[in-house]
Amino acid sequence: MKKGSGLKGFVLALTASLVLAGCGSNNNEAGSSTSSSAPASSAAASSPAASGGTVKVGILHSLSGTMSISEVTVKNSELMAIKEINAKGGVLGKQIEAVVEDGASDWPTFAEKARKLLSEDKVATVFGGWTSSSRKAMLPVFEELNGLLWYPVQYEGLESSPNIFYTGATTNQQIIPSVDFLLEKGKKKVFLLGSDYVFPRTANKIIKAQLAAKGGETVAEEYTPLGHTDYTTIIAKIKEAKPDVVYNTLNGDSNVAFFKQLKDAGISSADLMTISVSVAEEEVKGIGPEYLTGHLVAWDYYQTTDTPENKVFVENFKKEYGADSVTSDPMEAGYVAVYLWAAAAEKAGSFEVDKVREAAKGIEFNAPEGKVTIDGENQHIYKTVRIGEIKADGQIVELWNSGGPVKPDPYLKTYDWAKGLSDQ
Amino acid sequence: MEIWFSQIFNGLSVSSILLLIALGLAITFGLMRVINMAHGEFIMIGAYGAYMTQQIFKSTLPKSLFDAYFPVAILVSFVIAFAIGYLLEVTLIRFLYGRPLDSLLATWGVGLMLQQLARSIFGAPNVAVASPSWLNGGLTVFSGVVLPYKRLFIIALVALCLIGMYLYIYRSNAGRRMRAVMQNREMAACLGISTRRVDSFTFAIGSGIAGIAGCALTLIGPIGPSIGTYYIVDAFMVVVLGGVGKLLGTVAGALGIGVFNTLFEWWSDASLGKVLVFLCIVAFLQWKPMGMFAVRTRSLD
Amino acid sequence: MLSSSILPRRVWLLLGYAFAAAALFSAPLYLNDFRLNLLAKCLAFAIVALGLDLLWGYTGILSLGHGVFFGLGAYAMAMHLKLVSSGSRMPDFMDWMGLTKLPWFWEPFKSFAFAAFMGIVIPAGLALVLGFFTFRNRIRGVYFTILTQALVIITVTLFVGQQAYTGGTNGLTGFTKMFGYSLKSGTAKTMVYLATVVVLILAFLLCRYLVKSRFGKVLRAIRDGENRTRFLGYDPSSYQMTAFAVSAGLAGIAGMLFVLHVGIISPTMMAIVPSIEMVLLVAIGGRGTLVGAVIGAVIMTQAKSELSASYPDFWLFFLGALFIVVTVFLPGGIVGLVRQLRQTIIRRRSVNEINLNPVVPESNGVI
Amino acid sequence: MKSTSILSCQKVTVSFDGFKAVQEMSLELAAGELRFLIGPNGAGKTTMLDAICGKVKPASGGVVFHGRKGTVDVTRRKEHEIAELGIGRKFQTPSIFTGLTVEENLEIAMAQNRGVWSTLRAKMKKSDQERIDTELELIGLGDKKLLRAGLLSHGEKQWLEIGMMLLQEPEILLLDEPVAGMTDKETDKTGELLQEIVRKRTVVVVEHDMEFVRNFASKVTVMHEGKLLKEGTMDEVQRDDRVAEVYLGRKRRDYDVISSTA
Repeated sequence: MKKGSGLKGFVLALTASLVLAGCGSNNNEAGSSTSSSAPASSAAASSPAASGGTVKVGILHSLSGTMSISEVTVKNSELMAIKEINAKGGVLGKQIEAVVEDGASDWPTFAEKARKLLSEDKVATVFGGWTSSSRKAMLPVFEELNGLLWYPVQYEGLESSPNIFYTGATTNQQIIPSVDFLLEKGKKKVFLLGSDYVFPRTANKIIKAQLAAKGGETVAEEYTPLGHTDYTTIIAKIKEAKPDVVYNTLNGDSNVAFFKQLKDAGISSADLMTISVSVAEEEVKGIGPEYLTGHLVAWDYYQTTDTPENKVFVENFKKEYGADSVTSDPMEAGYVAVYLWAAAAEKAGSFEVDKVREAAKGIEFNAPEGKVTIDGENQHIYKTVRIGEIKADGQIVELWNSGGPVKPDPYLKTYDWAKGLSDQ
Repeated sequence: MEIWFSQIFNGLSVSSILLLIALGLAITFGLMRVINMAHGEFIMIGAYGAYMTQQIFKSTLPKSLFDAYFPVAILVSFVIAFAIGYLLEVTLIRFLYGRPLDSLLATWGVGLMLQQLARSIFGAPNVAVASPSWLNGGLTVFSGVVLPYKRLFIIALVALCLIGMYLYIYRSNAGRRMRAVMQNREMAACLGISTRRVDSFTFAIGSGIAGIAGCALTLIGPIGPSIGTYYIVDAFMVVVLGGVGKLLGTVAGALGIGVFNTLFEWWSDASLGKVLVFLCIVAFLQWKPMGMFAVRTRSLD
Repeated sequence: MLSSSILPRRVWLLLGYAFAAAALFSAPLYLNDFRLNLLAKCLAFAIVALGLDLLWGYTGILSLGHGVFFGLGAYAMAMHLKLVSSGSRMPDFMDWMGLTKLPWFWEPFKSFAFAAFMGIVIPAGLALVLGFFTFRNRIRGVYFTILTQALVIITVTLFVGQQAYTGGTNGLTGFTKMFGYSLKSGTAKTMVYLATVVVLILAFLLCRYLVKSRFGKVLRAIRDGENRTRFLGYDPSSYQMTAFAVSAGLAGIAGMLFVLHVGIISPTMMAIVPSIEMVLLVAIGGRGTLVGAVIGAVIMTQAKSELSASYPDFWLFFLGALFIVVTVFLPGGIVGLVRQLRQTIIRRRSVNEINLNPVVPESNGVI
Repeated sequence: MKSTSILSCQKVTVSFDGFKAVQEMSLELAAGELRFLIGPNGAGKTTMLDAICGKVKPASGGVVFHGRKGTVDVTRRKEHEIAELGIGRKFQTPSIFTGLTVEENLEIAMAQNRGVWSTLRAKMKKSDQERIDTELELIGLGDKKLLRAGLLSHGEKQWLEIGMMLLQEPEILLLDEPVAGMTDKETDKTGELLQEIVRKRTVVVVEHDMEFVRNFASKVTVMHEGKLLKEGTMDEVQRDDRVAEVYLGRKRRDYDVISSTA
């Protein structure tokens, strides 16, 4: 053994003790209810820390990394809702204290942070997630520790966990009505274009079944890798296939490249209509409205949605985050989630997860998008579907709506043609 | 027929973009052997340069002059990227010559910081750059085949950059000094060339060209803090495939990847196309480990 | 450091190791659920770091593709867990993607032994194949590093694209059982944690044996002068392939453990950013020293968890700065820094005591 | 008198991108011989060594090695195989492993099975340790065996490398300018070491230092522009006009200067 080993041993011991001591002390702060040899489910969040005059809630979005573009805005609207509720006296007489954590666009980090929020901060509930992957990563943690997650983004459905409330649209509140809308308008030949990940693939599977059942036609189905920026070949394929409409499930930056290059190829919305389900006000701003004018989108909420609640929401939001800021569907869904939780807690008279979940069933709330109701069975919410057209000023104007809130159906059980898509 | 024609054009167009993003790297990596992982971030800097120029034109100049912003933006992007590149060389890169793997890690760190800086200044969401109206539309060759002006413009811009670089490197005194330093640092220093200045200047030029690429890319792609990450690996592939240290190799590499990518994407789909292209590159390097145009040396290691 | 003159260094070293091992083994007694989980994650990364160090610190080959090997190991274990958790049914995502039958290559993963075996063999085998084609053709240094990035892109794109077989971007998740026990129970977690500690110690001992053996000396010789070893009669490519395969195998093992702790694996974990962050673990701790790799992994994973939450903006600046500072000013990482301090102390002391001990062997990276 | 040939190079031609560094060069080595290879800069001496040890592949011609392991044409073999057959090479600049200690350098250079599997299980045998210790004494680095080789002086590095070559036990040793850049004292010591080496094996030395060459009464081969110019004893070579002319590219008068210093 050469010299220096002793020192190395010393460093080793020091590091080990520092790191572990760090952990230990943190543990003490957090309350050692997780005592000695049984570090298990007794640590569950079933006894939320509603100590003193405050109640803790977790906010878990990607504040760094690729997804932060989208998720930061949702975090902002959730914080605004908390501020509003606190100003009105809080929930059950307690002020809400938000514990904000960063999921860092990394799914295992979401799981790690969810665990921290539940077992260390002992929050009453968590608002968070954007991608399905992050939700799927958090789900086992919430089920294991019996926590409560409010997930605010439209997604591909086929899920319903007792520990999650879904305030974004499921497929039958966005995709299916929009395809019906297209068919009604006589757009029967559909070109499916999406980023290569779970939501577009699942959505397109549903669309194909729906088109086949209702006399439409899928002329092609194309996927591009996430972050793909050259769409010339795809556009050549679109020209070749001569569809009536392009159903666009591209994500994020790919939308920018696609719409710019589509316009360059001499194709405007008058020549070929596209309908997008991942382009909201925020994205329109980043693409540039001149590339999008006349194209369609499908959501449940727009900044222009005409309800008294929305006027207040948009006004407050601009006051809080600047006149330039826009509001969009996921932001609104995050905002609504906070209010729904507060209402459920009030109704339950407690912050305990089981009681809140029980009380949440059937709760109604006049949201900026109109009246929403929590479905007691699958824990999604009733939402009004809206097809909108993008205008030159970057705003989206409603062309059509479903007339009233649509009952959520994540497994598409009520659609005959969807039999066999899911056996659950 | 039409499809073939337009696909050949698309292949060329993709190649030109690849070449544009790889040209700067051909200098910093090819000549200086610095694995500049922050190259993508210089592209991003160029893109934001275009955005800022546009904003200034919008707010200070009459609307009629707006279309003139783009040529100005190219210059601005080059200058900003050049300046930041110069700064980076002087403060960091000069410690890293001859340590390629370390330069890779350190510049990755630089890339992270530049991304975060852009996020702090411009915000995380994408920003929009309106393209000048004289670049809208396209050239109709025959019915059904439109060659967008923007694509033609980018091809022309690449050709211009290439000619400029060629003239600079192989036909100017400064270029001769640059090549002398890159080939034999000590000897060049003995001959009275300030190697420090040449190093800084060379690196800055490479960065500046990345800036031009970023500016041009605003015409067809997104502008956000993390756009550099989309281009960086492709850029390295182009340089490695072509053969490090050869400008001609970089051109050939870009053409090869661009054309094959377009073809594969046409025949299969975008994901599979990408996988196939990368597999082809790996296979090609088995055959010619030093790339298409190799520089032979006699040194031991 | 005065005490080191009272006790021989070897004793100090053993004491250090013993203390670290004791602290790790007793962690379930004083850490809560979240902290234990986090520590377990750190230790899994420490195993990758060991393998990367063997490859980079000792052989001089920088792989930016270890996320792939990590991921392959993780997927092997995740496939097993998914099958066990789904019981007799097909995994849910296959159902949704319209598969009617379990794909043939999923079948054998019902066996834990097979899955665990594959979790090592697939990454190691892939590394061997890739190494065969690159090292034998003398593709090395930077070229190799860039090729590993190509490997990452190919693998990630394939895993994302083959959603019916891999779960796509969502990856594999929703594991509930293992060996018939619920993974959620406290005992199961403690057991998995302890298993990780044991595996880490075994991996450490393995690496230690490798670097101390003559094999390890040849690796370092290859790092210093690949062609020179060739003229001594060694075939560097077979050594490089072996080091690469062992390193990939370790990454695979780490991936398997990671899945057990975190409960999810998705293609993003295999991408370029996690791969580079794995390298940073080694760089921070100190390349070329095994303890450094472990220390780097533990400290960095903890720091990321603490700092990224409180200061998300600052975190990326910090991470970027760390890359720069470590590579430019502290190539030896934390261990190197400590060594420098020690040299300074020794020098100062030897001046005072007119220490005539002529040769202070510069520690050369062997633990 | 002619002893058995151990290496015969037949009309070896090496070209780099069209430039012929070595042209139809033939060289015959007898077992146990010490041969000096001299010639002006760019004569192709180093390239000739490169061709023998496999660093470059000849465009044409053959290099046949009659070693212990049979007769082999090494031109189609890989470097490490050639080294294993028994041809050792020392490069002009000291190329030792700077990150290893002096002792470790010797340990891996030592003649042994060089497969991955054997080095994994290799134990330092008592006999091996003794060989290494003997060698350390011979090259005068006994008290520095635990020092990192990168910290040695230039001369010490050269000796270490010679020590490594000796432990490698090649049948033919190719040395490229072993005394370049050394002080007089170091040169002397290197000379002694070489005498030691020559006793046991065939050696080819590329050298510029005439005085050094003169110390060894042995055969000299002169190369010029990639070709064989003259072969013979030092005296024969010195008397040769053509050699005088090409050496430094000058006429007789300059050559006198050389021979006087030599």
